[in-house]
Amino acid sequence: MAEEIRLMKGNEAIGEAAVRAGCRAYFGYPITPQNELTAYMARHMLARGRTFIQAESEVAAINMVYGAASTGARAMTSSSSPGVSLKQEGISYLCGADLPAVVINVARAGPGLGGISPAQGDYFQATRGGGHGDYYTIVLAPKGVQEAADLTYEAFGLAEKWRMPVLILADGLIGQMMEGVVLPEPIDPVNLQRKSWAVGHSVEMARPYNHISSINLIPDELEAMNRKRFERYAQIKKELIRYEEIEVEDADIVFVAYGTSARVSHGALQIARAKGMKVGLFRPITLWPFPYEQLYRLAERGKRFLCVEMSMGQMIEDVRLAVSGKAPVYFYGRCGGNIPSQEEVFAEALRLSGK
Amino acid sequence: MAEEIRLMKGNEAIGEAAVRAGCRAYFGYPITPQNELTAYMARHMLARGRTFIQAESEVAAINMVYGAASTGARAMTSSSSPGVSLKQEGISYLCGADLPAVVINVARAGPGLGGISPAQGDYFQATRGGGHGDYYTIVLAPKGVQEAADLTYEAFGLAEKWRMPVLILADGLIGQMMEGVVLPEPIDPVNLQRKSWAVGHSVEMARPYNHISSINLIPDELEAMNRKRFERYAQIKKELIRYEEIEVEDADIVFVAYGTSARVSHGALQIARAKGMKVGLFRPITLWPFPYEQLYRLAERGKRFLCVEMSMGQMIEDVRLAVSGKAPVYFYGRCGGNIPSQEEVFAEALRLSGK
Amino acid sequence: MTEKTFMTGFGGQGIISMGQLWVYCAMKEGLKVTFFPFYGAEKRGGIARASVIVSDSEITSPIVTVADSVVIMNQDSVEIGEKVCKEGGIICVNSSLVKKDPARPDARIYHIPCNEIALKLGNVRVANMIMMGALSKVTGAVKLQDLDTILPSYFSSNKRSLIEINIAAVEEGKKVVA
Amino acid sequence: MTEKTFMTGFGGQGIISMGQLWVYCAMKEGLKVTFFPFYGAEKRGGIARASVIVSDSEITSPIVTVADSVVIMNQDSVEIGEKVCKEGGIICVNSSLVKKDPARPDARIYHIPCNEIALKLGNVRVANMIMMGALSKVTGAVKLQDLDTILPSYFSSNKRSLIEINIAAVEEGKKVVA
Amino acid sequence: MEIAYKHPKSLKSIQTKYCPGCGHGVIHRIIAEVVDEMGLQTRAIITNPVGCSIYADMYFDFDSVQPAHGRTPAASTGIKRMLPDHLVICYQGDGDLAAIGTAEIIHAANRAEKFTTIFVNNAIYGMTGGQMAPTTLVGQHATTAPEGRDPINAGMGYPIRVCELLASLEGTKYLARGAVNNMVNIRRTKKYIRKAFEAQMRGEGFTMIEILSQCPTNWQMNPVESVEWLEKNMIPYYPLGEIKDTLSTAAAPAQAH
Amino acid sequence: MEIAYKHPKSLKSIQTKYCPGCGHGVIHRIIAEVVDEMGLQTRAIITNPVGCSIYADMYFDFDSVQPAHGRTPAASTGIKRMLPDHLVICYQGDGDLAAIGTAEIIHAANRAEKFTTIFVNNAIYGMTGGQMAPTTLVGQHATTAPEGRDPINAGMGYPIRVCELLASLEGTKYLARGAVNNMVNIRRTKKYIRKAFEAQMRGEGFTMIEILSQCPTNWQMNPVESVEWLEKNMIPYYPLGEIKDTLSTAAAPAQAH
Amino acid sequence: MAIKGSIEIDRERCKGCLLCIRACPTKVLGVDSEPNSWGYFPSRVIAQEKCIACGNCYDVCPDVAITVYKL
Amino acid sequence: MAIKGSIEIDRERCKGCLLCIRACPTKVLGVDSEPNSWGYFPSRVIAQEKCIACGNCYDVCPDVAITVYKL
Ligand SMILES: Cc1ncc(C[n+]2csc(CCOP(=O)(O)OP(=O)(O)O)c2C)c(N)n1
Ligand SMILES: Cc1ncc(C[n+]2csc(CCOP(=O)(O)OP(=O)(O)O)c2C)c(N)n1
Ligand code: SF4
Ligand code: SF4
Ligand code: SF4
Ligand code: SF4
Repeated sequence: MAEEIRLMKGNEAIGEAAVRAGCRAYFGYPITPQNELTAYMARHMLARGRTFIQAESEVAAINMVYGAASTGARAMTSSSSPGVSLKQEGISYLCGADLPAVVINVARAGPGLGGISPAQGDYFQATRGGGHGDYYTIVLAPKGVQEAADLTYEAFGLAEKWRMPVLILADGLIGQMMEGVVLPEPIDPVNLQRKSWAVGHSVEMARPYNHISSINLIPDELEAMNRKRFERYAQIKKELIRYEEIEVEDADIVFVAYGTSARVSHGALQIARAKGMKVGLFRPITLWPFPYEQLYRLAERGKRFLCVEMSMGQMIEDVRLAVSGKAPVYFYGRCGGNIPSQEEVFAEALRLSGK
Repeated sequence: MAEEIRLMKGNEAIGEAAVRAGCRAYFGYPITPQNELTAYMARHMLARGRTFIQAESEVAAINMVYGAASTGARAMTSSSSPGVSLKQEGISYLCGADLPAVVINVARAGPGLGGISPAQGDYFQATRGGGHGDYYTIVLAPKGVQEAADLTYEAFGLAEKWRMPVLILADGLIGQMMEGVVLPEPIDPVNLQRKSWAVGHSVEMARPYNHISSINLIPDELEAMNRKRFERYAQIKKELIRYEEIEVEDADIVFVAYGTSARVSHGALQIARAKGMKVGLFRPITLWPFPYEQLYRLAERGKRFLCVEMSMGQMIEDVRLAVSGKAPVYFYGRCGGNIPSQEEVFAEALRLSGK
Repeated sequence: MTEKTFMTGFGGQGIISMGQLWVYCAMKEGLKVTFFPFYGAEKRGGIARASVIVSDSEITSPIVTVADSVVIMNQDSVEIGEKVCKEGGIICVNSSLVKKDPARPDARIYHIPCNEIALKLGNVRVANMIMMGALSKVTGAVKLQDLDTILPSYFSSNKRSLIEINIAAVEEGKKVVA
Repeated sequence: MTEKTFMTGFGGQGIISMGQLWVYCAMKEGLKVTFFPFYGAEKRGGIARASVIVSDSEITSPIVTVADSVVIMNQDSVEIGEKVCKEGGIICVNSSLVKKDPARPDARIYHIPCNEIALKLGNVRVANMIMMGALSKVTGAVKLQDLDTILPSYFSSNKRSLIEINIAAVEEGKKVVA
Repeated sequence: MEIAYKHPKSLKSIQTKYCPGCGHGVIHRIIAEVVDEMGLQTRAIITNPVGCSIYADMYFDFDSVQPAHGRTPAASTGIKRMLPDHLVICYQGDGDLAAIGTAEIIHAANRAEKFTTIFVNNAIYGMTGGQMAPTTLVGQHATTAPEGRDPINAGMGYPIRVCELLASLEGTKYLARGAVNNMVNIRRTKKYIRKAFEAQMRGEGFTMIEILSQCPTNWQMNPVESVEWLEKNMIPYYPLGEIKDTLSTAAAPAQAH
Repeated sequence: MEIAYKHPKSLKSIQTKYCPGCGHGVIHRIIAEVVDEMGLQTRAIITNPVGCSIYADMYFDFDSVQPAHGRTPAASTGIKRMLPDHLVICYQGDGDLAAIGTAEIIHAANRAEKFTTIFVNNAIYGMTGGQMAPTTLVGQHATTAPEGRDPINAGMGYPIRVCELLASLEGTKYLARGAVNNMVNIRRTKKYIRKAFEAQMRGEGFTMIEILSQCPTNWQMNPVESVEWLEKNMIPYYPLGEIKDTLSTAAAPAQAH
Repeated sequence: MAIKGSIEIDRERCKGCLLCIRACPTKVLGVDSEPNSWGYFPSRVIAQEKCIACGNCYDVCPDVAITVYKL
Repeated sequence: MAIKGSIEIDRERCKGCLLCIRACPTKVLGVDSEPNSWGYFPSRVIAQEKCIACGNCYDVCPDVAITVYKL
């Protein structure tokens, strides 16, 4: 069968990808700019007899995910910035109990109520854990509708493989924009394997009783649990790092940007190249684990970096950690819901090239 | 009058310092290991006819603070790690609305429910903003009961001066430990000035109506608000950075640690010095703003750093950002509620000195 | 070939559906597309804008800041529309509502009396389709030949009856600028 | 002078109040102090421990990992207590409940039959005060001379009647090791 | 010629962003009128909620505070405790109050907090574009209840009668339900509000006026249809009147005139 | 010689960490007995809450999930929706259920979620050391109500009768209040639990058993005194019995034997 | 004798919801055929003489667009 | 004729709450004067012959420390 291209909003494509990934339960609370995703799940999950609940709050939603995930089912929630803040305790619990789950943040401008336009001001929250304690979640940053669908679909598998939440960090533009998308093969949840670590069906699974929990009041034991988790994190860093490099080979200045700002930077790159400037783009796809080494290697080769974000400067800390003083790192950011234009970014690169 | 030394738990000293700072409203929800603080406030605020509410949750508590702060009153909440996660949305709102407030985190081991023993695993959350959007809060890290009292007392003034929340990042040891403390002069709230930006008493203040809010749907305006706030942040970085240096002058290895782990590192330093090893201690007191430059200057002078934390490594990122590749940064961490012993830390320094 | 179009008007004029149908058709014609709507925060029934790009190669920034073509559906939108148009670009104005031309002597400005033609066709709401037809003609970027297969699934069932008049409107639009 | 003491026993034996009163007195005597309790997570009525430091100079780490003196109130606590004592340090055991000595031939071990003496005084609950008196005597770190002024505010009003017996217990404790 | 009905002083004379026919407008007006009548403009504070009334601070001409979604009762608690002699108006939508803010309203009510909640029940989430609210009627369509609210098969829950739920709490002193569908109900609702504000200023305890209000946009009706739908569907399910009144007898009963 | 009463199979035979006389122990036992009687050990899942019963997973010999404080009903919703043929037991304390988890219990109840909540009302926060709970009686002392709960001057709110509060929600099918103070009430409470579990397995909707339970430690009494205090103070305020029963008529009435 | 009234509609404030038309017991109001600058078709007075100053239109108007006078 | 019973108390499981003593209608139980290994003074049978196997003690025991037999 030829692959059919469908025109979809990012929010809808994420929803459809989740449905196709065999998501059995969606729990969400309305918030702009991700409402189409919740509405999509309402239509398509209910139509398939799967679970859709408009939860009473984001806090309830993430804890419903916790419950569903405990049974080994593929479960998801989505929200936007303020709502994702409310989920931080729950995410910390998912990590502490080693449960898989998919969490979507279609980010908007903050802080506080802020605005409803696209922003990348939740990078710290996503990559450093806005919740308490030592933990990380896998963070994937799509640059468009196709990648939003692909990464969402894949996220469920990653979450199960690594027994942890996977966060898709999109923004209002990715969510609201329409592009053509080829959707992945649907998986019927009934064909997904039951999990040996999950609760329910103990007889069928011929196993002792399972206990899903994150508590341990004995410091040595809790420390051991943490260290084991961090060993897994180390393994993830080896296996999962993903990024895209565009024309970095001969570049003097390399844009570092993810998601929407990477799209814009790519446009700026084209303008620059058209004018003969040697500009490249480094786009992290996994924000955690972050491609530190890859950037370090570029730094060693004498490149300079211009970090482009829709924030006051958050990923730039990872870029600076990556290059570790080996190269200058500059910053260009817009915020408040403003998206930088490719012309602005180009102008900034031009200014730097004179330095 | 001679200064009276009182023997107090850190939790109680924080409470008494807040009362003396003229705190008019305390809102909290019980959680170990800070329950003595809530209980202290119940006794002493109610006895003075001030407001004490055991809120229905941490979410409610931080939003009660938001309300009280809107009137210009000195208001405080306290909690421990999971509860502080739940406050992240509210803290982001306080920042977005430029409201002063004092938030205490007597941190415990995470993630999830974790344990109730002391930990420093909430550093990222505290310094990077666990909530959404671009914002920071001032973060103060006391090393003992006296400093816990002093910093809490001062926090109210800082919060008002800079119109933002101030977070005291303590841990279960600081909260539960007893030490002698000399308490600051009590301020009667009735002597505190009314705030021109606050709601209430518009006639007495002879001002137009005030609107406390963090929403702005016009990106350019929201961006301008953000940039103004970041100018204030830049000013804070100039004025507020605080740290303690102990025997760093001739040191080859400098411990970098805050709060409890700094106390322990100081002990390790004494052991090392007794054995003739040149070891120093750099203790950030303000975790935000972080003393980047001060550390950089030490790095330039060829020192090596051993970051000691009760976490899997969080502040170390700031240390690495500070030294920017100029010096090696090593790490020694315990977690899960374990506190490193001075002997362990010394042993680690010894190991490094051989490198 | 890349055609970046900036569409602007007020809520209710069908800016969003114009942009969506434009990229639907483009996709059917084998092009890559992006469509990004923006609703003014200022007031309900306020501004409506769309960044619309069709291209035969990968599209980078989906935000149209320098437009090859600009669609201006009402007078209030002239100010933003004239700013966004590239040097020597195309500007299609709905001359039924826009009485003062964009101050862009370098641009190729087309005047399409969309509301009037739409009223003649019997429904003022197809003004946007007239404009889309014109845009197709003047840019040549999207042929709009698959509208008849697209519209039935685009419209909800209770609006199916409007398919014919919409297609007629597009054809009218093409003719006006022919 | 710095005296680091590690106190250990089971919940209900008054480890916490022994530690607290020790540092209260030390403070009155002009010393710097830290007191950090630790309650076992294992079960209620389980272990109770305290890191207690008194010193005439600033105290760095408040955690006692190498103790100058160790107080062991019950048999179960011997294992942890004997580990924590420094080379040649002091170990005070409640010989009423500890039947097997700590395996620390290097240490100065004192045997104080706290429960028995306390029972003789009329209240088994002052066993901890007996121990504290002994500790004062053998370490010399804290004189405990201000107990009579401290106890009235330390005890809640309904326990005031116990002040005398507590002070008597401390004195008894001092005597046992004299 | 004498002016019989005109714009109240406490309401700014600007075009609101509400949709045509939206009930928020009338509710704003009657609140402002009561504030004026009681001479409280300079001592009134409104907490404007996250919802369509987010811009209430642009319309009411007195102090305002904008808290997080659902947390208006918590914020109002903080405000009123600090300013007990001010009139604190906690304005909330049904998503704000009955979904995300359930705990906050119940506990503020139970603590007998001395502010007044104005609870606008339009049976839908307005601002976010028509999702199901806790008060959405069974069978009513919403973007998140595409086949209508279905408590049985989809487990979407039943429409919650908030006044009745809160009535069992001892802290609630006055709970009334009005509507803005017609003049009689609007004037009666205004009386309820006045009674509640007066009780608040006397410091009596928690008071709340629930107001049934149309949302033509998200009900996908024109304004006139929406008012009729409200009358035919909402009023029968959400009975109007004073649901609970344990105010001191000093207080006169609220009557429509 | 025949064994008349012995340790149930679904309860592990280990020493619990509960204080002497704590009511949680009896409640655990009767739950386990009902699970055994219904033959559901292999299909039972308990959500053990943050509170003194945090270690319930060590005592019950079947699957368990430990959610965040107060969110047990949300987690149970997720579990039961995924495993509709399992017995899901949502165990909660009064802080967990009636304070931080207010929104979650109300909405799970309103959605008629098909799990059973066991609500242990001991009028205090046990695990954290005796703070005021939403169910603490007026005048009762707590660390955060040092002079006793004072709804009037300190604005601490009134003790909440949770069954009565939930009764107004259509999703609640069976709400009963028992106690563990004596044999009669314990056996009656067990009947309630059985009736609720049976209703759950028939898929009838939300069921909850509130159980008045002593916390000698934080009430600062010995166990016998605490049981007497419960009888004298709690039972009069929290009436025992089946507060709401709209189960299908197939279900037999719960009687003490 | 019945009270006589008259009303004034702020055309620019009016959003054309027509609730006042429904509310008016004496049918004073109708719809304008010209839109205002927001694009709404406001209500307008079509039978001023019938007005009894009852204030119904004022009361139901969500936009406080009507002023009512007693003559 | 009344049922005859006998009970067994697990001394180590018992936490000495004494609720069983209060519950026993025929006063079969009393407190032990020797603590168990947890330090609790458990209840003990002082009048086995009076036991009627009613199960009251079993029912109120929070620690499931009692087994009841029918003779
Ligand atoms: C934490 C959080 N969750 C969700 C939202 C998105 N949101 C904005 S308004 C709203 C609900 C509005 O509905 P309602 O309270 O009924 O008021 P109405 O708009 O109908 O007046 C929601 C869910 C938000 N801003 N913050
Ligand atoms: C978010 C969060 N807030 C607070 C706590 C601390 N906490 C643990 S148990 C508990 C309350 C326990 O009381 P209750 O639910 O009545 O159960 P009980 O212990 O009395 O059985 C609290 C507040 C926590 N763990 N997490
Ligand atoms: S969406 Fe509904 S509630 Fe919101 S302004 Fe429009 S009509 Fe009013
Ligand atoms: S504190 Fe209270 S509820 Fe907790 S185990 Fe002890 S008696 Fe039971
Ligand atoms: S009710 Fe008001 S807004 Fe509506 S049509 Fe009449 S005057 Fe206009
Ligand atoms: S009820 Fe149980 S735990 Fe309590 S004394 Fe009797 S046997 Fe022991």
